[in-house]
Amino acid sequence: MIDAATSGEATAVPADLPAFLDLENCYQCGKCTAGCPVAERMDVVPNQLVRLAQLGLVERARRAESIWQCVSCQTCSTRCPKSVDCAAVIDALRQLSFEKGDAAGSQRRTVLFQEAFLRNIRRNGRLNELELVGVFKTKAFLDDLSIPFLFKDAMLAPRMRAKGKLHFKPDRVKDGGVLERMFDRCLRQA
Amino acid sequence: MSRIITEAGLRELAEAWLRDGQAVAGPSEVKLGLIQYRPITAAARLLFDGFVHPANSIKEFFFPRHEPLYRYRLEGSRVVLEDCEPPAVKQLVFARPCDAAALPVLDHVFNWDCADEFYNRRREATTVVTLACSRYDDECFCTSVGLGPAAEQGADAVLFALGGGAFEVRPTTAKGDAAFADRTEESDRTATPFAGPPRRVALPRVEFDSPVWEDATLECLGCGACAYTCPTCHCFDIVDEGNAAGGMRAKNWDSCQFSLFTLHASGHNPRHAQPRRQRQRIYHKFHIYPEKFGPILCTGCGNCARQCPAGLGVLNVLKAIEASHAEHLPA
Amino acid sequence: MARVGVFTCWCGENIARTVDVERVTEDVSRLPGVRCSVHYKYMCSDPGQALVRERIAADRLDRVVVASCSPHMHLKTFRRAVASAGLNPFLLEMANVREHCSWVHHNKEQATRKAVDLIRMSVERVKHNRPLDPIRVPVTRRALVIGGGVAGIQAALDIADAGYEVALVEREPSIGGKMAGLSETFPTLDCSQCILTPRMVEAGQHPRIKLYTYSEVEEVTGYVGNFEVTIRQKARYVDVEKCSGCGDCWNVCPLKKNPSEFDFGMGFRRSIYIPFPQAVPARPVIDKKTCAKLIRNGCGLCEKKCTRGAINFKDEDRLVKEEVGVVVVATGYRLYSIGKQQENGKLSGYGEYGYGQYKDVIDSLQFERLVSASGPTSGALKRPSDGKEPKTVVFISCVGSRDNAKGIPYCSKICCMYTAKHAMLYRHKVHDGEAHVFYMDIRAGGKGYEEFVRRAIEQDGAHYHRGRVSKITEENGKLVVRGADTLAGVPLTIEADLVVLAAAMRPAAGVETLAQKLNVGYDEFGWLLESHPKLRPVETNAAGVFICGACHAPKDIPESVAQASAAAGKVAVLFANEELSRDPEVARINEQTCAACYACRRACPYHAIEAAEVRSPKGAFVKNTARVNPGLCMGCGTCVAVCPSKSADLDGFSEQQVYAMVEALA
Amino acid sequence: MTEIGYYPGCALHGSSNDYETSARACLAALGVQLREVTDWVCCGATAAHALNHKLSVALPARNLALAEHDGFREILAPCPMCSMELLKARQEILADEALRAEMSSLVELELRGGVNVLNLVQALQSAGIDRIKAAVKKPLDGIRAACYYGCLLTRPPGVVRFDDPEQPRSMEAIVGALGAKTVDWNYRTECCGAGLTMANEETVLELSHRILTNAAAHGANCVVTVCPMCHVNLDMKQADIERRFNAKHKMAIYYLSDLVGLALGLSEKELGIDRHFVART
Amino acid sequence: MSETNGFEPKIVAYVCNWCTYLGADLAGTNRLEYPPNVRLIRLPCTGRIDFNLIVKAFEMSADAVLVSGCHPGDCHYTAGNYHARRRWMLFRPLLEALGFDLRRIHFTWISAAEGRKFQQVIAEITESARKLGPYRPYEANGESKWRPAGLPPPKRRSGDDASLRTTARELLAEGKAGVVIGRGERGPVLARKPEDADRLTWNGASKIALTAYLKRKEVRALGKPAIVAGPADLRALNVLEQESQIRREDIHVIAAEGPGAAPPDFSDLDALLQLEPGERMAYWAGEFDRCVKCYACRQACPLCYCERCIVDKNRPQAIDTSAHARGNFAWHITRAFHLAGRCVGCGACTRACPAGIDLRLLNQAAARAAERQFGYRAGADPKAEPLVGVYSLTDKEEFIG
Repeated sequence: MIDAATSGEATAVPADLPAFLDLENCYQCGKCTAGCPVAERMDVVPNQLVRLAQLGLVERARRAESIWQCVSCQTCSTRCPKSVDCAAVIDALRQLSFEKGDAAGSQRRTVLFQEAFLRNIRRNGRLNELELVGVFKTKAFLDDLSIPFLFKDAMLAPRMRAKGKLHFKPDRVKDGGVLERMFDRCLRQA
Repeated sequence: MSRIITEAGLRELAEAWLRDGQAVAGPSEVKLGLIQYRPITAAARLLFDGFVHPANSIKEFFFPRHEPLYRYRLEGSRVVLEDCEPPAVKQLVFARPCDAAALPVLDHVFNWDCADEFYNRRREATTVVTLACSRYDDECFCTSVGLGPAAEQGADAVLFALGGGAFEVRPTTAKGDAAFADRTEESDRTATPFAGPPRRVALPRVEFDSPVWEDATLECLGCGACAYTCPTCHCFDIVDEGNAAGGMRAKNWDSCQFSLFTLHASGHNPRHAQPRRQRQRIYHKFHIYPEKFGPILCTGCGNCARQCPAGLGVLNVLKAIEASHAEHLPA
Repeated sequence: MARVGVFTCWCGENIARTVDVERVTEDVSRLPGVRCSVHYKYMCSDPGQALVRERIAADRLDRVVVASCSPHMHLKTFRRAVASAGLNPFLLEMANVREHCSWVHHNKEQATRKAVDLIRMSVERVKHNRPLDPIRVPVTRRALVIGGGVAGIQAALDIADAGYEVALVEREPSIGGKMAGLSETFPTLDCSQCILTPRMVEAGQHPRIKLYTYSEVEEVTGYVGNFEVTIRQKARYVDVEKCSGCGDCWNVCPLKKNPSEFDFGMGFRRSIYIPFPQAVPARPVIDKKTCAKLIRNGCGLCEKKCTRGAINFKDEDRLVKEEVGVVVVATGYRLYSIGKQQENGKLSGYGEYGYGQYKDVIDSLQFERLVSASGPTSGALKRPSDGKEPKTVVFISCVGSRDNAKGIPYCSKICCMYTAKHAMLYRHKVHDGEAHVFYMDIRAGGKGYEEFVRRAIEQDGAHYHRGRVSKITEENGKLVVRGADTLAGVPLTIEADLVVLAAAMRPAAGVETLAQKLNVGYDEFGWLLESHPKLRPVETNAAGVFICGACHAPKDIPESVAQASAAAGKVAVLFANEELSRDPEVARINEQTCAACYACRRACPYHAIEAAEVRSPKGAFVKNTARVNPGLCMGCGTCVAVCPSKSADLDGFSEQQVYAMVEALA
Repeated sequence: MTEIGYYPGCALHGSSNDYETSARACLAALGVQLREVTDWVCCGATAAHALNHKLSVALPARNLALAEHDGFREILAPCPMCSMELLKARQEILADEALRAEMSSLVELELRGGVNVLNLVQALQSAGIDRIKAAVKKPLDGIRAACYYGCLLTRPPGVVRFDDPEQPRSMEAIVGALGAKTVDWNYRTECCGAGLTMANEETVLELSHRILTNAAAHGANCVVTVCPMCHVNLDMKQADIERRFNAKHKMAIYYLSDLVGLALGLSEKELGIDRHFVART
Repeated sequence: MSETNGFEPKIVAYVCNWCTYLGADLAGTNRLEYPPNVRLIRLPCTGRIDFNLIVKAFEMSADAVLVSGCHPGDCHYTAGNYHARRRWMLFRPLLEALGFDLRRIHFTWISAAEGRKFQQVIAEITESARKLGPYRPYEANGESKWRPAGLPPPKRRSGDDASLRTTARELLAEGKAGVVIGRGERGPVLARKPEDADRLTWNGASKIALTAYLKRKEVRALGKPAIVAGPADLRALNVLEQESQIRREDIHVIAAEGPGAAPPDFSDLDALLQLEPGERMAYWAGEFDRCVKCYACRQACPLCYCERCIVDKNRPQAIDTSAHARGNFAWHITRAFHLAGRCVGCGACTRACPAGIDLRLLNQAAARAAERQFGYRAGADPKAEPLVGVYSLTDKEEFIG
């Protein structure tokens, strides 16, 4: 553990990240970064995220843009010579970041999207795409007031409609109660 | 006129002995389907009827499977001896007549060249109450060895089941009489005589050199189940058990069916195969023992056959001998 | 009744400070069988030992217990002392009242009582000790060396030069091993063949070295000093005696396109061939898998061409027996196979690197052949796919090594060095080429090693990137290598013409089977186990079997050679005696009571127990039994523990001795 | 007709309804009937495991329990993301008795973890490649397909335990059985950007563009996938990709079941191919 | 020092010569103090340390026993500690089934360098033994009411008696077999003459394992045996073959079905293990109280084939021959452990016992461990490597400190 005083940053308690991540196994070979399809765009590349987590500099890691750029393709975990589940490390960082509400500003949209997605499931049990798009776009607009983004995918809608890919009738589960309780208990524990 | 006692009365009798700190033993159900003579701690455990014969014999209450004779301690290089005594308590033993009948037979061997103090003291301290049989099974052959379902040999009192939980008591000794004093009622009910099993075999002449031994006993695997559940088998081994601090010398049951029984230190074994050991057992029971002491060493209880894992038993061997004689008879 | 003497030592104050030695002596004197109980300040001193000898004589003692320090300290001392008094040394026991008592307890009363207990245990035990005599084993002063690579050659030459005969067994048609195929060697860049070939010739011509090439060890029986080895000489179809190595045969063989094993598939050989021009012996073999004559009775040109009649198509494998006193194992290594196919379920390959799929992804030994002056391209660097000179080469370290997910956690030790060498050689050959090295750590401990790596970077301009490669794909005739540079924190994609993978080292194929025959331990990867990693690095737990070179662990040439000479030295030490004396504390089987279930044989770590028959004096079969070969038994006693009837027993730690100790505690 | 359990997942009930049509029609033609898991819920997808670990186990667990409740031993989840999430949850539950108990209570159904989850390739494999081969009515001889596995069909290998994660071959085997050619190409297991379509379009466009480019470079005239998200990114967004990179792809994107269905003689309409954005040229 | 008013436990430590003994020496050299309760017994290797020694130590009133040797990979003899570890893996479940207090037995690896560890281990063991109080071997605390459901009734064999008899008759008539070992109405039948064949039946009675006859000298003398084998007999034959006791070609096997693939029924054992250890001990004490040492269990067993049983060896006497608690426990522990990884679950011991002791349960303790930990079922495969006398580097050792 790096001492806060020497690193100049608040450090996380180890309990922040689950033990099953086997962080100490990582020897920083960088194979995760090498195989990552989006590493080129990342501010903090995957092996650095793991390193920060190893050092206990979890806060810095969870503020990285890259955790929200991750496409969860599992390439890093699949090829890791030390079987470190790098994708799970990123998931854990995202969860923490979401919980603390301190995701990198540039990635707000992604967070909003994921959040809207979950709310959508909570409401319907299954994804209602129109509702998701509507809610997400509205929230994103309220967040960054970007008008082009608000209407961006509207172009697709008529063609989708024509191809029979847009549903206005929501596909809902019957037993919504259990779902509500599941969400409740999971989110409360978090 | 007869003296009768109820089952409850019998249990009260047993309880009274237990209360006095004395020992009571008799048939009790050890586990489902297994009845054995066991020392009991509560009279409720005693069984008086509903079975043919327990899976063991009562000899253990006179001649335990393991009996320390003396103990020793090493004090430096000095050996300190300490005698052992049999427990001083009186025993009340409920038994089948075929078990009790073994006692007078065994008295001979335990008092022949020297008197076995341990055995004799237990004999004196024990009152044997027999439960006359009212049923038999395929292995019973008391009637073939001169005994019967109500044989009195070795018993201090004989009980006859009258039905309805009542027993007629016929004391045969003063000990027996004393045991039931004030515990019986006068009654006109008496037990109907019961004939017991049919005569299954005429005691044949036992020949030493005969193919029958091999033919009839090859299945024997050489365990001691027959001998250890037999009321009359009485072989024992003297063993020392000890360590650097001390130890004991003890008398343990042994059986002529074990290959080690006659194994010499040289490695030679005069009874080198199981049929030889079987022959020894039968020969001893029906030839050597009667020649030496009079009575035969078998009460026809049938335990040997019931307990033999290989399905043998004295009766079967006797029948085979009988059959082999018949074969040799001119047609 | 035994006559035991007990000698309790004060060890100056060491024992006497916490143990009341006088009271101990007094208490012990009353134990049954104790005829004499005395104490002395320093029992191990000359007067102390003299005291022991005197009392043995005076009290006619037949058993001795010395209560002093650990037997690991002075058992030998006191055994010598009682032996000099005419008593068998194994009739001595020690009670450890110093290390296990006076030094670890403070309460004098308790320590004194414990000391008496410990002595009582020893007294009871010693009553059951039996006189034992050392086992003497004659030594056959010939050595078998398995493996004719640089380590095996070195060991064979050293042993032969010490004056002993050597049988050198090599699986391939020529000795020389991996080193014969290397280009230049780090850190001096001297030509590998230039150093090795003279040694090969020397070995081939040495009057005391008998070469068995194209041969394998089939069976090993016996024990130290007395091994009998069966060697399978594989059918060569060429009579080595008649052949002069002229080359007429292979020059006429029409089958030219067999991938050369020696070139790792980078070049070709014929169906009758010598693996490389400098082969020793310079005698060809016929490859029965491809020879037209042997497959379908065709061709036969070589036979017709050979003027000496040395070709023999009817040749068969021959089994030859050799009697030797020691075995030196120098079976070397092979590379981990990188592709998808793995012969071993514990390993998995690198699908992501496309080895076996893309022709220009090769392993390091293949690269050695490509840059070797004696290689298939005569040292011109041409890539396998199209023969063009590669302008960008990527070298990847730790392929297989240090990769738990692929099944090999260890470091292969030499890759850092040869990869630097490869980058350097490449830059020497292709001046306008780019050499990129992906590495995780550079391990360059060794004389001149670090300097060598720095030279590759600083003078020869190799680009080193700290990171692993994740994926190699082929796009537009280029190998797209996707790696990372973790120092910069960036992913890195390099378009290369050739990729060289520094594959992990693994023990040579079949070494486990050989190890089992020799009863040598090996780890989960098949590396042979030394007896002690520090103090007995070339000995094994099988007496008389030594290891050297890369069969033990990844090693470079200098280390292999050093180990080979060390092993040869050990052999010479052993051969300095005409017979070996072995500890007589070995197992015995009571053959009369043994049930011949052979649990002991299964469990024996030394294969010292064999199935045998008990026969009557007239030779009639009586029964089966297990039997201990005292020449092989090391006295661990595992057989005793697994023997259900306790027919097995161990002299020196017999059942009676051990039980006596436990029972003394009652 | 054999019947197996069917977990459509949200996409197949939403904008990827063409996939559902295709999978149902193709399997029906092979004698496999799909029965939907009663009252299934969303698997949680990236959103759940990015935001809440427990939920990412609980949602699939609920579905596994529902399937168990329906009496299924095996269910088909055509969407690789759903399939992987279900398998991952199952693996965690089977490895940890306490978790199993916790999840049982959380999802309000007894959960044993006994239901196996198949992806579409496995469903076709178990229908029998030989059977498919024998049933081919119209061999697809003009097709040169780039089989595109994407990420989650083979990853993480410890969870999905399906094919070789680096050099998979199972789709090629099926496509080959239909009389079509397959091309060797490099992006078979690369990611298309998956669920970031909406939130981070730039990434998606770039990754998808690379995939389409590489497929074409290796001579493919169509890309075959089993993933609804891949299909969205490669098909629906293809026009956007072309615009963004100023390129012409015109690459038809098929579901594996489309090709099998076509070879078995089903029409484009029956397979929902008419609902794709990019028409085969 | 302790709340156990002056009780000083006696601790016996069996240690290997090369690691733990030297570790203890090092503790001495470094003057690391520890309680004086321990008595070390030096053996060459943990591989030499037999379970009988542990049993004996407790008989000699040890309150705790330590077995300690080299760490895995460090064995002076390469593999002795692995063999030991494998044996303890099977021995512990047996003691557990007996209700033995496992807190009194300790296994550790202590190297020659670990003087500190030796000190700590001895201190901990001594303290724990102090807390546990004096050990009274096999003393039952009251009586157990627990009873096993017992052996299921023998399954009906599907073979046809007429063809069985024909086969047997022909074998005997043609001299292809000297004896046909089978079951009859009353018990086992050793058919020697063709006419004896009529006494054979598939579903006859036998309290013993028929293969037990293969070890009898007088039966061997009759010539090549044929055996009418049920599934358990076949498994027994497999084990006998594994252990070089028979060669299959020397025996004519008449079987109607295979050795059986159904997993053994451990329900009684599972139920027993649900009891508190103390009650388990009480149960066995009650059972063994009836044991008269007639050795019917041994004689009826297909796999007790030693010519001289360990109980009959008296220098030293590992097992007391007397039928008292100590002698009976030692005997039954020994027999069960000798059957560990070998018992084929035929139930002969239980059936043969005249005192009705369900000995099968004890054998099952190791059999269950073999099944659960090694996936090993004795007799399933004659070519399988036996379980004892071999080891695996990956054997579990969570019980070793």
